[in-house]
Amino acid sequence: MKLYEFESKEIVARYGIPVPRGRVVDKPEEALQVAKELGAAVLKAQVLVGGRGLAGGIKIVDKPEEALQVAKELLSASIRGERVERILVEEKVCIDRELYISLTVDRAARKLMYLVSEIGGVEIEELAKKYPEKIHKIYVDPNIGYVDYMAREALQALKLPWTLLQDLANIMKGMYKIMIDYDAELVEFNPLAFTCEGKLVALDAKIIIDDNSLYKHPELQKLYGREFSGFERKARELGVGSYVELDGDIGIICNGAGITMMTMDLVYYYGGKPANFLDLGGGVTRERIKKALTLMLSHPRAKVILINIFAGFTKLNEVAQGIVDAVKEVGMKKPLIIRFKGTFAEEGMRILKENGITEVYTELDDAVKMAVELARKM
Amino acid sequence: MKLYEFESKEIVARYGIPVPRGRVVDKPEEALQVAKELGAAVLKAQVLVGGRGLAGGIKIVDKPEEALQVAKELLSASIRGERVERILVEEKVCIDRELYISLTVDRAARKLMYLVSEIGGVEIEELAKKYPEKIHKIYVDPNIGYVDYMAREALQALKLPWTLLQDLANIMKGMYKIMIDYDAELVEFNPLAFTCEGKLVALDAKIIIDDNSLYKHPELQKLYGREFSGFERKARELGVGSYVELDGDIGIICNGAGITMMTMDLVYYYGGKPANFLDLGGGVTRERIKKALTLMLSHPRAKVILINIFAGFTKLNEVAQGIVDAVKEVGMKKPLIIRFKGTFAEEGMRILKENGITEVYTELDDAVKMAVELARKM
Amino acid sequence: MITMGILVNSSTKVLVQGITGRVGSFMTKMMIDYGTKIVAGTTPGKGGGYVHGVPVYNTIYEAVKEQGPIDASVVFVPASIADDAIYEAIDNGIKVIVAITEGIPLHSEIRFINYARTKGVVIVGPNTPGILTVNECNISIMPAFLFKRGSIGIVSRSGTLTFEVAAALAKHGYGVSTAIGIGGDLITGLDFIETYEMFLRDEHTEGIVLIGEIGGDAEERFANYYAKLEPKNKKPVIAILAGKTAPPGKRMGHAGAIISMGMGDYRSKRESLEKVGIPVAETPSQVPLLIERVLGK
Amino acid sequence: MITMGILVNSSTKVLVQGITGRVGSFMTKMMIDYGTKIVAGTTPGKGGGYVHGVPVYNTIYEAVKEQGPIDASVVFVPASIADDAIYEAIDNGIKVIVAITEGIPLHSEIRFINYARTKGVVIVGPNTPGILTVNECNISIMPAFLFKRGSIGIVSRSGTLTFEVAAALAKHGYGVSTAIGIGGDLITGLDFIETYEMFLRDEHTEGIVLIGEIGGDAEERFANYYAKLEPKNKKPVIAILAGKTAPPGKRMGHAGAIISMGMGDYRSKRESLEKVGIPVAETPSQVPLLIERVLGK
Repeated sequence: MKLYEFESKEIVARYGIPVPRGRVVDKPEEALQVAKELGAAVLKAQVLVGGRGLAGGIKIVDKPEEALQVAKELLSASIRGERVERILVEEKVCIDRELYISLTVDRAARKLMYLVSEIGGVEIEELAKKYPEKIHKIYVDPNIGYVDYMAREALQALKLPWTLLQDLANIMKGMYKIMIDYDAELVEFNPLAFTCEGKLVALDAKIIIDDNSLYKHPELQKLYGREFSGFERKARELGVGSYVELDGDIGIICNGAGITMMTMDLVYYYGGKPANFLDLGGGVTRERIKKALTLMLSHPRAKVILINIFAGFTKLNEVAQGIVDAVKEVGMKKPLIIRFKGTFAEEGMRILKENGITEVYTELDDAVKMAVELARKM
Repeated sequence: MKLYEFESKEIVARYGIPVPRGRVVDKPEEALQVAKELGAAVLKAQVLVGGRGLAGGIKIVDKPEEALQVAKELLSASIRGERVERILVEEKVCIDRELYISLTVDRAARKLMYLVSEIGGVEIEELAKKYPEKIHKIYVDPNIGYVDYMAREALQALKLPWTLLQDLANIMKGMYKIMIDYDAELVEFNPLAFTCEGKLVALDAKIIIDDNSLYKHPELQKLYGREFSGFERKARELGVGSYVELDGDIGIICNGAGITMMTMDLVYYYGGKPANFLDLGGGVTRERIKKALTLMLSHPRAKVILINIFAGFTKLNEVAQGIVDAVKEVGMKKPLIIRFKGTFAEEGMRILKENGITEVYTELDDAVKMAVELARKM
Repeated sequence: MITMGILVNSSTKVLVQGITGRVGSFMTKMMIDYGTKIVAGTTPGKGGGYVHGVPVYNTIYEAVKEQGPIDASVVFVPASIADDAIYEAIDNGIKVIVAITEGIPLHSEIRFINYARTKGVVIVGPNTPGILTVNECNISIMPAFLFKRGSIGIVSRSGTLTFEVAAALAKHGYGVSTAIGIGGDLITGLDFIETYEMFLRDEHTEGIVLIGEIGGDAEERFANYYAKLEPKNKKPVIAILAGKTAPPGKRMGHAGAIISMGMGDYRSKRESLEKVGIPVAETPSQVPLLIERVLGK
Repeated sequence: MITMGILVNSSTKVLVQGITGRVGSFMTKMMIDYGTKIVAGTTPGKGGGYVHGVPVYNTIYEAVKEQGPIDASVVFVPASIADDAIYEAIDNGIKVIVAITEGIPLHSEIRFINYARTKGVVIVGPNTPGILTVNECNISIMPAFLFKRGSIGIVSRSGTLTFEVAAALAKHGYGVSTAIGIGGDLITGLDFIETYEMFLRDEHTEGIVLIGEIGGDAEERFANYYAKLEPKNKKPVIAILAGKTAPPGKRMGHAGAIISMGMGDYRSKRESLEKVGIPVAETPSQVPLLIERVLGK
């Protein structure tokens, strides 16, 4: 789960890492007031999408009075499709150089890793493509954690004076603590400013929390799902599985992340477009498929529903009954194409057919082709 | 550095581990008062030597009034040579079984290790000799630390009911935290009582702190050296090296722990008895040897002083000058036997001889033999 | 019996951690029915009984004391205490640990996986369907009856897609030596390279199907590695990748299936693999055709 | 030049950590004069200069980048920050770390020694006089001029007593291949068994002197190990032990030299060694006589 910049900075500041003075606001008048307190100010749209700067989400006002108008504009804008509901108003910091530092997970090494670069303010993926030699990596063993020599290596890579060693060490130690205390996947300051006064300040801050650890952090768990769209939120509330909204017209219900993605891919492969990704996970029960299908039958964009269940541990007779339950309850509002394979497939198919559900396949390709064809016709 | 039982229990209680109610006192009247508050009470002499129970250092008073007399006796006693200056007065706990648990360092495995035994109240070394199969070892990786399964293993070894799992887990987790937070070498509860009420209580508690880590714990560092005898304390104040008091009559000054012990051993081997162990450590300076020799010249039991310096990094001309300095300042109160070998040995010997110090040897055996002979004659 | 496959076979003694739970107990029955040597199970505080004839112990220490050394364990305990179970297995000398559990906190995983590696312990998973050496040993929640015995090794980041591929192979007469799910999380105990090296050493495995998906760079790293192998160390590999049409920045079911910070998209993976001569199937039904092509039979 | 000895030899490239300090700088000169290949030194914030002609860097990362891979480092930094220096060395690929520093906190030592072992890194010490392969490489604070080149390996828990033994050997015409101090602390990177195994593999070493002392059970464990060796894996060993007359419960200079909890006394060590055919000298001057006896020359 991504945290907003202002949320990240609240945490970061609590760990003794310098951030610009400022406050988050959701009304233009408040923005004006904060700007007056600060003098020259920066107004930053609080959104979770990346590339905010290029999309006009960051504005500088040299005179506080300008803040009212600028805040009005920002608060009525959308950044890459995301509505701006809050802005962070901060003091304008005099910057000598913009640097990059993050603590992240290296999947290949199975370790944490600091990435530092003397070039900050650009997205790290761009930097990695253009100047890979400008990125210095420092691996962190999970069982040892941060060690002071890492700050010395980072200091050299950042080309900072040795007088800043203790400050940088505190920042890096703080990042590591945040990573562990908050079960984060990423703690990133981009840019980390080397200011005209010769100090280090986290100008931007980004924290991503590991979803699997949210149960340990009730205050964060409450926030989970806030960036979800309508159906993503509904699927979550129903507890039917992982749901991702897409822009096509073929509703998809499968069991297992890989097979769900593959089913999406096959829909595209045969010329269709999926409306969603819905992975029911392992051990699909009658109740779960019923809820999932009921949900998808109400999906405004999905013209047909493609259900692909390859059963190992799951019993397809139960799945069939859940499908029948849903259809009986809300009616077969749109065509259902079903593919069953595995445990009790034949019994499941029999149950479906007895209940008037006839588009039932054994082969995945056949089912997908039929779903695409039907959607095209409608 | 060993902590007293009452000090250990203060720490232990702070980590949520149950200990008997009670208070440490240094006057019989206070003991009486505490006993009155508690009813039946246990009075325990606070000493650092082991085997206190067998030596009569623990007394039970079933009527509080008896506490005055018992406390008087304890406070005027010595336990294995150590004066009793305080007693811990505690509630008498009804014990079902006495158990053993400790967290210690396994030198061979280079790990921490819990030792647990269903037999407590006897010294672990005795237990290890008589019933090694009754001791269960659980190794703790320093980079992982305490893990809950360890409590389950310990519970089984202690033959406790599963209802006590959480209590035991809290005790073991607490022991681990104490070990790390206090840089301890040992945290031991012997016995850990399984009470008549079915609870676990640390009846006795022993913590030993790693001397090398004392600098991190100023409140403990202050206490360091309190169990030292007069000369041990003086040597420490002078900063001349490691000093251990022995009961013979040949004063010993060397550089290096191994060679100092070996010199002691040789003194015995040739029929003498060393008065002390004094290891000056590496890089002996003129000042350090001067202080050390001055100290030993004032030693009441040492009849002769044997100095054995094998110089690598040390310069023997400087050492010789330090010896001469000491003799000039306080006089050659007792015979000096000196063995020099290594860096600038010849120059050192020349300096000594020029200053009237003539018992100077190249071979260790010769020097030791002479020291033993001289001591015997005096 | 001639043994075949990697990591587990007919002589592997298996312990079930969390054997008295609903899933643990059900899967124990399935594994026993397949012929897997389940010698013991654990559930703290419930020792002393039996589940499907398997003795239940309170601790692995006790299980090993009574049953002798145990080769592998399978973990069916909840995510919040899975790490504890895994440490218990590692510290009691178990060398292959199949962590079925989904949803284990990331930093726990990083810690126990690194610890396991320093001890020479293989963690299969977490968040894996498990491992199956056909007709020999099933430590998985896979529908083992779908797998025909044969000479194809399957290494996969996915569960159900593995079944799909196995079924497609069987339909064309291809059997499987071992099928292993390396897990769907951000961090896994095994990667494609390490698993390939095991298949390389297994003389019964003639070709390998790599089932990848978006997220991370395990497929790209495998391609780089494969390209540098000497011909004598090359067994034919074909791949299939899920998530060609997944949008960036969204977690697709698996914690590890996400295109983030410009890394982990389908195209990069596919190009890397094809560049080094590993054909990539577009659909599961193409897998046996590609296998036929690379094996030349 | 024919190389001899264990762990370090004439081709070992050495880094000095804490090179600008008083002791670091002095010992650097001594080691260079002996012929040791000191290629770099580090002191954070003091990079750019030279100490006795050796380039000084701020970080090992920088030193390796400019000088190429470094084989060994020697640590002369204060106890409170020695762990940091050692982690820096390990993480930068240095495989032999000689930790001269005395007084390092126990739990730091346990942690970095375990970490080093998982990385295949050898820690000599801590609290060691160092390691010396005679006429080839001196990474120590030992008076190397006392050591004659020859075929006796010395492994010791003590510093000065090692010099004493080396001098006694030299007097009788015996030279030394490598002399190594494993350290005087409670926990050390190497023990007698591991060091013996290295000497076993070194064809120039014909006999070994083990210098033990009270505290712990490293000598007893070595005796047990030695007793079980096949004859072809046995090189003659003789021992000398310090602390026969040390009182129990007192730390004798070294953190590790203490008889505690009924363990670590002289008698137990001596009896264990003698029982398995390892003669124990009573005085340093007896060492060459015992060596003569076991080598039969």
